[in-house]
Amino acid sequence: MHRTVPFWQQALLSALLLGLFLGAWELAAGRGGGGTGVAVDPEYAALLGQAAAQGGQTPFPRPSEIAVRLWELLRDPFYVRGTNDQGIGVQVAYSLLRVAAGFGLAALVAIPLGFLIGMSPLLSGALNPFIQVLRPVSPLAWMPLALFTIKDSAISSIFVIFICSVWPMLLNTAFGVQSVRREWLNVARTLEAGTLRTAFRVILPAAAPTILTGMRISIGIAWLVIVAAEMLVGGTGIGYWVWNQWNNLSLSDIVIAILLIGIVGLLLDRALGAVQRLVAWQD
Amino acid sequence: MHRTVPFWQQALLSALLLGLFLGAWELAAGRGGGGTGVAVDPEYAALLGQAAAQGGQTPFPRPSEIAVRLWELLRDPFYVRGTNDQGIGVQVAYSLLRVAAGFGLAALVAIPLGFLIGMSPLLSGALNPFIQVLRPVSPLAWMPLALFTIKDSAISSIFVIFICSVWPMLLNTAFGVQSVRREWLNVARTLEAGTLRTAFRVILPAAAPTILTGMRISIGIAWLVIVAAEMLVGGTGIGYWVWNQWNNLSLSDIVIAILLIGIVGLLLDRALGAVQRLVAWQD
Amino acid sequence: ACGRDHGALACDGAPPADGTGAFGEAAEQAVIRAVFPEDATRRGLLARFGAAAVAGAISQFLPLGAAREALAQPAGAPEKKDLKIGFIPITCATPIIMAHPMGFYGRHGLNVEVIRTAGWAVIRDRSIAREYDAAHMLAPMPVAMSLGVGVAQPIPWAVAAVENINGQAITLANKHKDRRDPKQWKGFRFAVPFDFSMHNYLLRHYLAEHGLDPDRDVQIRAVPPPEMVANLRADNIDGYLGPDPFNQRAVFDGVGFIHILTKELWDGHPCCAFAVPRSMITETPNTFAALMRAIVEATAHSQKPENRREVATAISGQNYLNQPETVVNQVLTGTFADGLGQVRRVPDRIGFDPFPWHSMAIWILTQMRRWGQVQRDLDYAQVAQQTFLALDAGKAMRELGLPVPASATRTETIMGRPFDPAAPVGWTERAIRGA
Amino acid sequence: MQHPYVSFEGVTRAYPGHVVFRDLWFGVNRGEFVCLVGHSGCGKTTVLNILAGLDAPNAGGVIVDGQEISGPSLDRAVIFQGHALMPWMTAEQNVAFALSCRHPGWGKAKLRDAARAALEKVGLGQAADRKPAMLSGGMKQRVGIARALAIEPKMLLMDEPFSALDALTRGALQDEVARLVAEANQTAFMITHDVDEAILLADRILLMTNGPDARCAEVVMNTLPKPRNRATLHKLPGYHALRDHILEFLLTRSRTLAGTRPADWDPKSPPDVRPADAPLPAAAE
Amino acid sequence: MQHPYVSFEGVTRAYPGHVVFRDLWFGVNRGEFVCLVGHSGCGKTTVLNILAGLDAPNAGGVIVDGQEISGPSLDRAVIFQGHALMPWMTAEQNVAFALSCRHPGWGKAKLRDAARAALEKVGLGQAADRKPAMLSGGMKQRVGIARALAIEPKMLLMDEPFSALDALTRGALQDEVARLVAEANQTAFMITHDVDEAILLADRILLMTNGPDARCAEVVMNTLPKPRNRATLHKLPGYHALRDHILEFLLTRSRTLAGTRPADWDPKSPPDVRPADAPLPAAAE
Ligand SMILES: Nc1ncnc2c1ncn2[C@@H]1O[C@H](COP(=O)(O)OP(=O)(O)OP(=O)(O)O)[C@@H](O)[C@H]1O
Ligand SMILES: Nc1ncnc2c1ncn2[C@@H]1O[C@H](COP(=O)(O)OP(=O)(O)OP(=O)(O)O)[C@@H](O)[C@H]1O
Ligand SMILES: O=[N+]([O-])[O-]
Ligand SMILES: [Mg+2]
Ligand SMILES: [Mg+2]
Repeated sequence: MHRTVPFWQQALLSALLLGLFLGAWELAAGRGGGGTGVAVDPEYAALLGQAAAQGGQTPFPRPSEIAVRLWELLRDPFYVRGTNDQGIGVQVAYSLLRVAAGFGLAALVAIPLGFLIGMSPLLSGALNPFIQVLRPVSPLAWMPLALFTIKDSAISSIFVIFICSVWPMLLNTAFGVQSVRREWLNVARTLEAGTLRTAFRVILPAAAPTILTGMRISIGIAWLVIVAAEMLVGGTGIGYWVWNQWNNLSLSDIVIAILLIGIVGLLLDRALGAVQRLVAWQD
Repeated sequence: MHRTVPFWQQALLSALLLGLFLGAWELAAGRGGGGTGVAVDPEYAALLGQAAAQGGQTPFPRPSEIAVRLWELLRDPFYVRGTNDQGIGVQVAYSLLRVAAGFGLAALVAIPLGFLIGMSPLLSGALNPFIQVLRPVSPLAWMPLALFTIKDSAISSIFVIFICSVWPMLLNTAFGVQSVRREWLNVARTLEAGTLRTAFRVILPAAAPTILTGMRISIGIAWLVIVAAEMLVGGTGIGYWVWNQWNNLSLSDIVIAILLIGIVGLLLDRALGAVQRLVAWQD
Repeated sequence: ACGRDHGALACDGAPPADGTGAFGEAAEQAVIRAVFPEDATRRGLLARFGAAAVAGAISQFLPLGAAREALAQPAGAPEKKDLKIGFIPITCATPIIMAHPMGFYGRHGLNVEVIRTAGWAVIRDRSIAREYDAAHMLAPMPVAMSLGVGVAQPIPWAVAAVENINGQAITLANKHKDRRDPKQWKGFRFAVPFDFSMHNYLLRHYLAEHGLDPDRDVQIRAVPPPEMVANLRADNIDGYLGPDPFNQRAVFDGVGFIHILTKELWDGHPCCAFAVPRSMITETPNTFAALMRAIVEATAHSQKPENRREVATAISGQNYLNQPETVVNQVLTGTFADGLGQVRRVPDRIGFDPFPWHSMAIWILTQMRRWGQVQRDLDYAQVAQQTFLALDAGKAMRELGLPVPASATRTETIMGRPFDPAAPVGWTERAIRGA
Repeated sequence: MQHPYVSFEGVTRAYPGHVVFRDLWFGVNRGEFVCLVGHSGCGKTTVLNILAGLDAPNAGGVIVDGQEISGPSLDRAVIFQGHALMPWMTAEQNVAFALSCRHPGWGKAKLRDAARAALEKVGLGQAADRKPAMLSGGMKQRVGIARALAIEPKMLLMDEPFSALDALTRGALQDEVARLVAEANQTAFMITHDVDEAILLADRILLMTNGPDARCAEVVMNTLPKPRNRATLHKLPGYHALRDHILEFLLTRSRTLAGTRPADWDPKSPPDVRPADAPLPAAAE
Repeated sequence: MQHPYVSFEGVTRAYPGHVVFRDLWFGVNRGEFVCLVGHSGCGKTTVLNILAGLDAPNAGGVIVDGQEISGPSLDRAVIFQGHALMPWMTAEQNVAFALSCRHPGWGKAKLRDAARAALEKVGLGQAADRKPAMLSGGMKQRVGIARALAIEPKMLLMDEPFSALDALTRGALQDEVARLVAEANQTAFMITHDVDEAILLADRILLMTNGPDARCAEVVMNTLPKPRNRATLHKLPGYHALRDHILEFLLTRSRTLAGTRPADWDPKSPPDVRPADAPLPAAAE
């Protein structure tokens, strides 16, 4: 169960699976089979001025078409051609900025508050019911409320990121602080270390891996939520980009956006994973 | 740090905090309602909302107003007055049904597949890149694709639940299976237990708590996502209800929906928590 | 593919001008197929001479007119009675909606479920998926779908009837009360319901006429109409050219004011459409006919000023628009608060006229071209004919004793400038001021 | 030497860049109790795992009952150091699971009865329905013993079975294992760190030098009379001599001998010693 | 008895429904090494925690240096059973953390130098930059010792400091602690399960009966000559008598005496015994 398999075997199988999947897709889409069920009469289309070349157009884009489009988008990801037309890189940057703001704010609130909750069983018991009820509330249910009360869409988006990513950090910080080993606290006590010294030199580093686990969950949620929030609020961001491409039903762009969202999400996760490794300690 | 505090103290503090919060809100909302109070043409005023007639904007509802509305909604939660007008209980039931379908499907796929991945380091390595990239993709980015390819909005919503809740279960099952203690496997081997017997009597129960942790995360995500999906696609469900009330700018209903979503989410989490306790084992 | 399935329409390049419409085309098609059973031959002929010419030639020796008449008679009971129709909760959908509580569908033997939907993209997707048998769409949507613009492949839908004319407005946030001149609007963020909407085209035209470049000087984004007020209130947008009741709702909630009614831009412009898949006409002609009659009747009923209050009551409830009745009332009666302290009386603020003028479609096409949504050359008249079913609507109107225009085109007046559908080219340029 | 039940024949186990032990030979006779003593990391567990069939040698082989082994077998039951009970099963279910592997045909009732009987034997009749978490360390290890004995193996393998227990419990269990093994005349092979434990239980004690490249430096014959009992063990004549000999080995010789091989070294027969038969030279009082 | 440095005076510790020990009296003199031996659960850790100031008695008090204690103090350093190093700090940082508590005014460089010096003393100069996870169990415990000694406490408290280590490492560390304590003439109080360890290190050995309601049944005076050395300990005259006396207590009397109090029992002065001074009656060979 813990056997190790050479990396090249895994990579080969990965590549093989990817190849098979893309190949099957290319073929399936090429045959036009995966269509909409509404067979289009090419002559009808011709009457409407469709170029004959488009007779073979398929409803779902083929991987090769997507690759071409991807190349187009990535050749110039940061262009800004007016307010309604900006490169995909610009959109991702907008989303990342919002996530950074909301997530940063959440960390600023959650970590000190989590610390307090972790240290005080009373506070922990008293706040728990509220946390438990608010935690499962969907970000998009918050959005209308935020828009209405905050009256600023930029801050509303950030608030929604905030409110969704605050819970895992809060709970994990509290849990991490609660489960600092008694023996380390005893060491600090026998050394007559003061409250602040104990908090910063013992409890914080001891709880850091747990806190970072919470932050990692949070950033994942924040990234899920930003796309949803931007679809709803619009204006800029990768979520708005998806929304726009959906309105135009341009499937290649949506597939590309999905990939991009996945990859950026993965990178965010990896980045926090790296920080997590930095503060991790082994026993 | 592990001191226990009497329950009544926690409950008292909880109640106190809630009371303070609601009180402050009631006061703040009560004062904020009116505008400048400029006298306007009564005919004109009659055409406006109450607040606008006084030169202001519709204010945020007070807790007491929300309570009244809550009572209205809960008095008859299951009425059906046409396609577009159904009680809040009916909407929650729709959402729960969708979550059950998507989540159930995801479990059916994720648990066996996770088992395979957990048992095979090769498969684990090969599939990992795909899982890592697809996992952070926002549900709502999937939605347009699902609507287009599946061509059924009901199934699309379920698909989106499926795709979002499949990852934690898959990863946790794989992880749980991977980390079954070597010593238990050795026990099985020295007892010459067959593959099936080992899988069902040793690996599955050993991994069950981890699998259930994954399921618990998944149901949380599924519940977040269903609200978002329903807001976007509409028709029925608590998410659609939020959207609908938002359009009517009826904030009382949105606050009630947030509470309801939170409580239902909490109950779902608790239900899986109960199952988790059933399969948990202590060492 | 002529002669197979519903391909009939496709072969009829120039439908007769006498108003026999799609039924006639089907009959004609059947005849052409009977005369030239060989596919290749038939296609060759059609390609060379066009369907009209071929039909004309055939009619020399066959009683084509008679066949058309016979086939065009409404042949009794609808093939499919249980229909689902999607709508967006706005007053543009009034005829579609009020036909439900007020029994117009039932009167024509149909059992219709009207389903409130969250946004235009969802309407489009559920229509393509045939979850909806017919739908409330923005007038440009069936055109775009048929052209394969904004969809993955051409999907032949058509405007069977126009739902409403006028009835839109530009609403601005209250803080802009002192900026009534569009020249001051640089940097504004506007919302329109959808990229393929009259709202988008009208707003762009309006801005361009005042010297703003809609793509550079302002931001225009697609926001589902119901979300517009909330976004305006949240200062997420500065204004919108949107459908009612959301203009009026902004006033009602003290969030915005009505800057201008679209009636003042183009009196009689179309907004929303009652859209059907083209296949419905050939596959379930009786259903189609019944539905047309119901919609046309409902439209006519909604148009009468004396019915407007009753209609407002019928559609304001939870099941339909889910809006305060007074708001819907102000929209439908045209006596409304403008958000600037005035009570205005514009009885024709919104109108209901089902006839799908081809000239409307042609203007829409020029704007698609103008703003880059369509990049190739189009035969505007052809496309208009295929997607705006003036003949079928006219037939239903005639059956209900309503006056039917003699021609499907007319000269429109848009912001004081005449639009001649026969000479549309000037309107495709980004800057038409100087044209 | 008679034909032994188990014989290790020239077994070598190495990891890349690290030879654990090389060319190891020894035998265990039927009914004999052999203990393996040595410092941490010298390779004791590796020896036991190879014998259990859980690990495979790089060279050489292990013959059990005339056949070279190729994997685990129900005939060689293992009592693991960390008890290795399945925590989601009750004590009874743990034993029944083992029984169901030995006797796939048995019904539920029969399995239950046999499992209860096995638990009775180790004095746990009343704790049969408890899960391991509700048992003390000693009770858990008892269940492990019951599980091993229930399948009636030809041989019992034990890897420091009591090292995690406190002194009192450890003593009680040592007595119990001594009794059970004697009753069944069970062949047994046990690893331990505890000199007194080895003296109490073993017929022969294999002393391993420190690793890497460990070897079995000598075989100590335990000639103290049986049955032995923990409370009176230290009063047996020869006990102190035997204990001091082994302690001496662990304290100094295990290290000084490590890596060396005397000129006359024959891996096939490490020297036998019988310290308990001779009077203790220095420590006598 | 001279005026002791530490004196436990009538200390009682009870949890609801469970008296751990009652009316406990004993003293530790300046420069003396006292071991506390008893079975698991009898309350040894509780005694040590009260002495450290980490736990508080329900009745009675502890006087240290003439003052009743009210909490932990830098004057009483604790070496914990599980080493209790902070795993996110290097060995040096662990020691420096303790030093920075003792000397809040010291700068970074001074703390570093002092920490290095403390680690040199326990032979870990070259491992100062490693985190605990990269140290062996023995090295970790050494860092714990260095940390405790670095703050120059007036007294050292140790709770089974070596029980988690293997025999070889344990032996080496015992020798080291013996040396360091002797060098500094450190007052020390240690809990152990290991009889040999107690004999090696202690001047006096307190024997506790099993719990609940445990008591200090007798005080064994260790009269074996100092300095003692692990390798030669078992050759000292009186060693076997001393060891057998304590073993006897642990094997039988700790249980039989539990809960009982003889008629002439004076909790303030449990009987002193000196088994190493008399010849061993039975085990002599
Ligand atoms: N998978 C492995 N890869 C490399 N080296 C290993 C592996 N498993 C064990 N070893 C090495 O083999 C040697 C013997 O290990 P083993 O567990 O048999 O020792 P042991 O005598 O049982 O020790 P202990 O008394 O601590 O249980 C050790 O030095 C260990 O580091
Ligand atoms: N927080 C507590 N609540 C109730 N009982 C406790 C608590 N802490 C310890 N005890 C009890 O006090 C008794 C003494 O515990 P203590 O840890 O002092 O024993 P010990 O002699 O150190 O055992 P060991 O040798 O296993 O370390 C035990 O019976 C234990 O169950
Ligand atoms: O129909 N409109 O969205 O106007
Ligand atoms: Mg081992
Ligand atoms: Mg203890």
